[in-house]
Amino acid sequence: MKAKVIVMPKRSVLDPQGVAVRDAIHHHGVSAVKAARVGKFIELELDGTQTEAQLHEICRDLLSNPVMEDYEVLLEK
Amino acid sequence: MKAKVIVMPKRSVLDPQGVAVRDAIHHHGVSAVKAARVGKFIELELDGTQTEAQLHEICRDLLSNPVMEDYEVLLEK
Amino acid sequence: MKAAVIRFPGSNCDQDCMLALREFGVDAEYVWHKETSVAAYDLIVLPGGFSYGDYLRCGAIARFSPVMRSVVEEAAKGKFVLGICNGFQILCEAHLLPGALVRNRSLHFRCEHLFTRVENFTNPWLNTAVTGQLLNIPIAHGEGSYLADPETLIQLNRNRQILLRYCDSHGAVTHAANPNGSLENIAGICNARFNVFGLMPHPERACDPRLGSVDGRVIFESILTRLGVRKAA
Amino acid sequence: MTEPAITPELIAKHGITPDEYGRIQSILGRDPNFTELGIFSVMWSEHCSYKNSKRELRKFPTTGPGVLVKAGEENAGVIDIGDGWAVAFKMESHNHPSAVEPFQGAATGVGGIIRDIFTMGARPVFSLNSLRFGPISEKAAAANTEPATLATNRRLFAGVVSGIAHYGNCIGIPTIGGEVYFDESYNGNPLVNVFCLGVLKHEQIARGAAKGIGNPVFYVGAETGRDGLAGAAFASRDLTEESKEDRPAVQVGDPFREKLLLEACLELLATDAVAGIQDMGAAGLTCSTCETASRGGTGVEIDLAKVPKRETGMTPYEIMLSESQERMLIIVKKGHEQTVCDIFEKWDLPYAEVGEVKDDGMMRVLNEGRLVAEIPASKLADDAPLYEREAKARPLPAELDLATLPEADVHRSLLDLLAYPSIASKNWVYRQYDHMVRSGTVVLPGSDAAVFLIREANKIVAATSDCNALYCSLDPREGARIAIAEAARNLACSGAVPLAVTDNLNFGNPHNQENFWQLRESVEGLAEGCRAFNTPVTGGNVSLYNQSPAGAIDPTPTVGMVGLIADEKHVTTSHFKSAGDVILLVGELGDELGASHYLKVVHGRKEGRVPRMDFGRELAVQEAVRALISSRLVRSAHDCSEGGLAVALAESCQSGGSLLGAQVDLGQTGLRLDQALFNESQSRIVVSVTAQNASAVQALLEWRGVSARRVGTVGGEQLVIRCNGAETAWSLTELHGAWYDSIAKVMEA
Ligand SMILES: Nc1ncnc2c1ncn2[C@@H]1O[C@H](COP(=O)(O)OP(=O)(O)O)[C@@H](O)[C@H]1O
Ligand SMILES: [Mg+2]
Repeated sequence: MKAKVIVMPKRSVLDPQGVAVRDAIHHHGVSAVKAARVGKFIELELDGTQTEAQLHEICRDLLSNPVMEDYEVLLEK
Repeated sequence: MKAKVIVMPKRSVLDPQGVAVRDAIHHHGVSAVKAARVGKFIELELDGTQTEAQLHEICRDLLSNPVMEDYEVLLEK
Repeated sequence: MKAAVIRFPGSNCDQDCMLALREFGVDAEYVWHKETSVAAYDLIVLPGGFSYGDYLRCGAIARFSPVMRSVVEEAAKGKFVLGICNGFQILCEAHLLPGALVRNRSLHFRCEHLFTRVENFTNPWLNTAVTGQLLNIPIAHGEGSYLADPETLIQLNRNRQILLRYCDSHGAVTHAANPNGSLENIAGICNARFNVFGLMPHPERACDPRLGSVDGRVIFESILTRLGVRKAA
Repeated sequence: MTEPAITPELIAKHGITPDEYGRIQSILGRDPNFTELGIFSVMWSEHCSYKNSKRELRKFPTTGPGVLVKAGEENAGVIDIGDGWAVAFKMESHNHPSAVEPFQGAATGVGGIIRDIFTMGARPVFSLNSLRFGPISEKAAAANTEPATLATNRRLFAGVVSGIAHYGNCIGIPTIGGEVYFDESYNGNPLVNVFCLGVLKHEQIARGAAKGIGNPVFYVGAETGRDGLAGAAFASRDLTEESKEDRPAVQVGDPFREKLLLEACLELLATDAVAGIQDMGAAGLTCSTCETASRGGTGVEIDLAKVPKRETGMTPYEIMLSESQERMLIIVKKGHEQTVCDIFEKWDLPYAEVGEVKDDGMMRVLNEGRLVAEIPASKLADDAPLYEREAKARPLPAELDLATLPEADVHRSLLDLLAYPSIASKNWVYRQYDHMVRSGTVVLPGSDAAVFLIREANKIVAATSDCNALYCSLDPREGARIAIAEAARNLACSGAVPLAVTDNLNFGNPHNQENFWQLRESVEGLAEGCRAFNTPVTGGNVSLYNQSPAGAIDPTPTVGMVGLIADEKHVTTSHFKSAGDVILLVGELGDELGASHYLKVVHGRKEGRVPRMDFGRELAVQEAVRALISSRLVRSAHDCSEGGLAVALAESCQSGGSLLGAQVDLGQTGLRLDQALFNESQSRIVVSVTAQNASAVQALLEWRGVSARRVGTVGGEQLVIRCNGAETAWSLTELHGAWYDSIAKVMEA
């Protein structure tokens, strides 16, 4: 059993990495990319004993920083 | 139109960040998480003029380093 | 003999490298990353720093700077290319050197004086040193853990392309002396032709006795000797 | 878009009092609109106007023969260092942002202070950082401390250190020194004070004035976003639980952009194109436009439509109050516009001509030609109300009654002191900082002061930051006097002559009378110190409202001091050099245990009378040691501070590359053993000299009228201290085990 967690910078927060990536892609000659944002992808292997509340707690307290980031969590059986 | 790119450390490569995340989760009292791996999630906003080949090229040459990482790309209309 | 110090946006050891080269009387110039040719130079130095903020991966974006095409061409012709710290990372990303540099095992940036051991002196970069010699040269990096697949590692060892390994003050290559989790304590490697050298320690910071060590000089002295602008001692 | 109506609630929400609102009405001759209200609220916040502290700051000595730019005149003061060269330096706080988001809060603090320095036309060459957190380990915390509080403190500490490392390392400015203390009073309200120093030629001093009617005004650097909306106002309020919800206050630093901005600005300043330059720090575009106009005695008109933006749909209010990082305002000499464009194109940075210098003294803000704000610039910048707050003295603590203090085992006590995070080695911190980039760090972190070779100028400067807030909490005046004296002492030990001071005044809410009294006492104490050491204050920062629900922080007037070392041969470090050298204690043996770290750490008591500071004696001791250093008679010098003589000796045994023991004999002291070893009497320096020179050094000190005693010799595998006929010995491994990895053990557990 797996959980996949995506942590992304909030829209209003500056994402310097995203800007650098977009510019690099343009330099690469691909102008189709209008914007880029860079976040984290975290894969958790689970033994099934966790609760959903626990997962959200981990995401909120450890994996993301709610002041600047949003997260999304997907459970895969 | 969007592309979502997931870049993960190769299985054979030690992922110290993943180990640190797992340990922190255990400290937090959630023992259900057996392992964690940390990679990147990159969201590209596209204007639709790109080709699939271009996308893969960006992923292979720029967004990931095949020595240590694998990537996956998902196109969303 | 002319040397180039490439300046990428975010390079920050460019001035230190220039200073070291000029101390040796080298005719050195800065080359902006938007330039398209380094053909006029005999030695090309990629300095340390945070090119493009180290965003995405260290060296990943700098590798596509206009100047890098020419660096790759000149390296193929046998020109000497030295990459220090971020420069080493760029050389790996540009496939001028095999492998990659990943996040330190401790996840922390580490800056301190350390010892490395000379593993091979029959090359342009350490010809004035002796094998087994210890060099006290500082490191300063967050992503200096050298990584390569097993075949590459065998190749590197077989061809004696590993020039420097982290060691303790007695020269022992131990786990405790490894600051970043590098495979086999690797601190610096060459390509198969020995004209491209990348290392994580900063030899340019160990040339002035006032800074506590002059062990970095041996690298500059060696390459200048090889280039014939300095007489072998 | 309709703007909110100005109601008493809206005014109060902006932190503007009814009186202040009246003042605004009389300045404008009408009611302000929403944007103007926002502009006044940030400019008249404590952070920008110093309305609660300015009267106090006037007590600092600010002039001297070497002062080229005085405190308050520009973004940072400038001091002559000879041969046509000068240094610009300053300290700045980022306490509240770091409490909410430690990594970015600290990172943007570093970015801000670096901009202050290169705005002056100086190339930044190194940084320091002065940090305070709540306790990080159970052992060093009060008995009832919640584990969650410790975990939070560790998270803040780790986040702040990596934020400073991230920004400083990336931009390539070495962080070569600082201080870190831990105390309960900083629970929930850490202090992050950052210092930067830059070098320039006298003729390169750049001014933040909008000079030359008709000159174009350029905006350069990062695009404006909604981040950090009204951060200055945020820093001028108490921290509350809701502060965590103050999301817009989080700014993200981009050291890469700032590196480009730094290089581009210095390249531009080297041309003849710039009439004035000002960074956008707190209060962003608002502060930079009205301050440049006010300094220039001119007006500035800008059109917000031309400002590069990161987000769409931003209102004039948001654009004017945004605190997006890595931006500058440049007044360009007419006809030189192309130079600006060429340089910013080269560095791939956004730039735009956004306005013009006017002759009418107004700060006029347009949006696509439509007027959105119009305020007399100098009134806005300089006519904020000034308050004299009520002060109420806190009684000074009584002398410690030794009879009430059980005598602890000194062997254990020294180890506990060395392992205490405030005293333990800070290598876990500074190893994360690139402290060697720019190839100038002659004395690395770990000694009394950092020493840096400024190659451009061929000058060697020493710098330190100091403040014992435990002293300040018990006696703010004496504590502040000691902070200056200790900074000067650290410079003296390194072989430097003090030049000037920058300070960061960290206090609680000034409306609390005791807090205000602490501020006033501290300022007066610092001022006395500066006069005694002949070190003018060149600038600094005030951070008030440092409180958590549990109360105010201990008063923390941090001092940053810079000195000059005349000759590279005078550079001296604090660790013992070779076996056989003779150890001398310059100064008295001392006996004051009040306010000591021994009391705090071993006995859990924050009390007692703070050690007395006699400036005359202090100066004599410092000058004597400096004279010995100049005569090249000193092998190591280390001052006694927290933990007293025993800690100073133990540190000298192990702060170098290798461990060296010492055999010390204090004889019959007439004091209790713990008192002899751990008292924190001031004006004491432990030096080591070669055996050959020992008598000559003693004679020299005697001739200077400075008391000194020979206390032992360097060497062996132990630190042995004989005192009152008893002998205590610590193995070097034991000392090192306690001191060196103490912080790492807590943080990596
Ligand atoms: N936050 C920090 N960053 C860099 N260096 C630090 C920091 N904190 C302490 N240090 C270094 O550790 C050494 C000891 O610091 P400290 O105990 O405050 O010295 P002192 O008591 O002599 O003022 C100094 O060299 C100081 O610069
Ligand atoms: Mg000291």
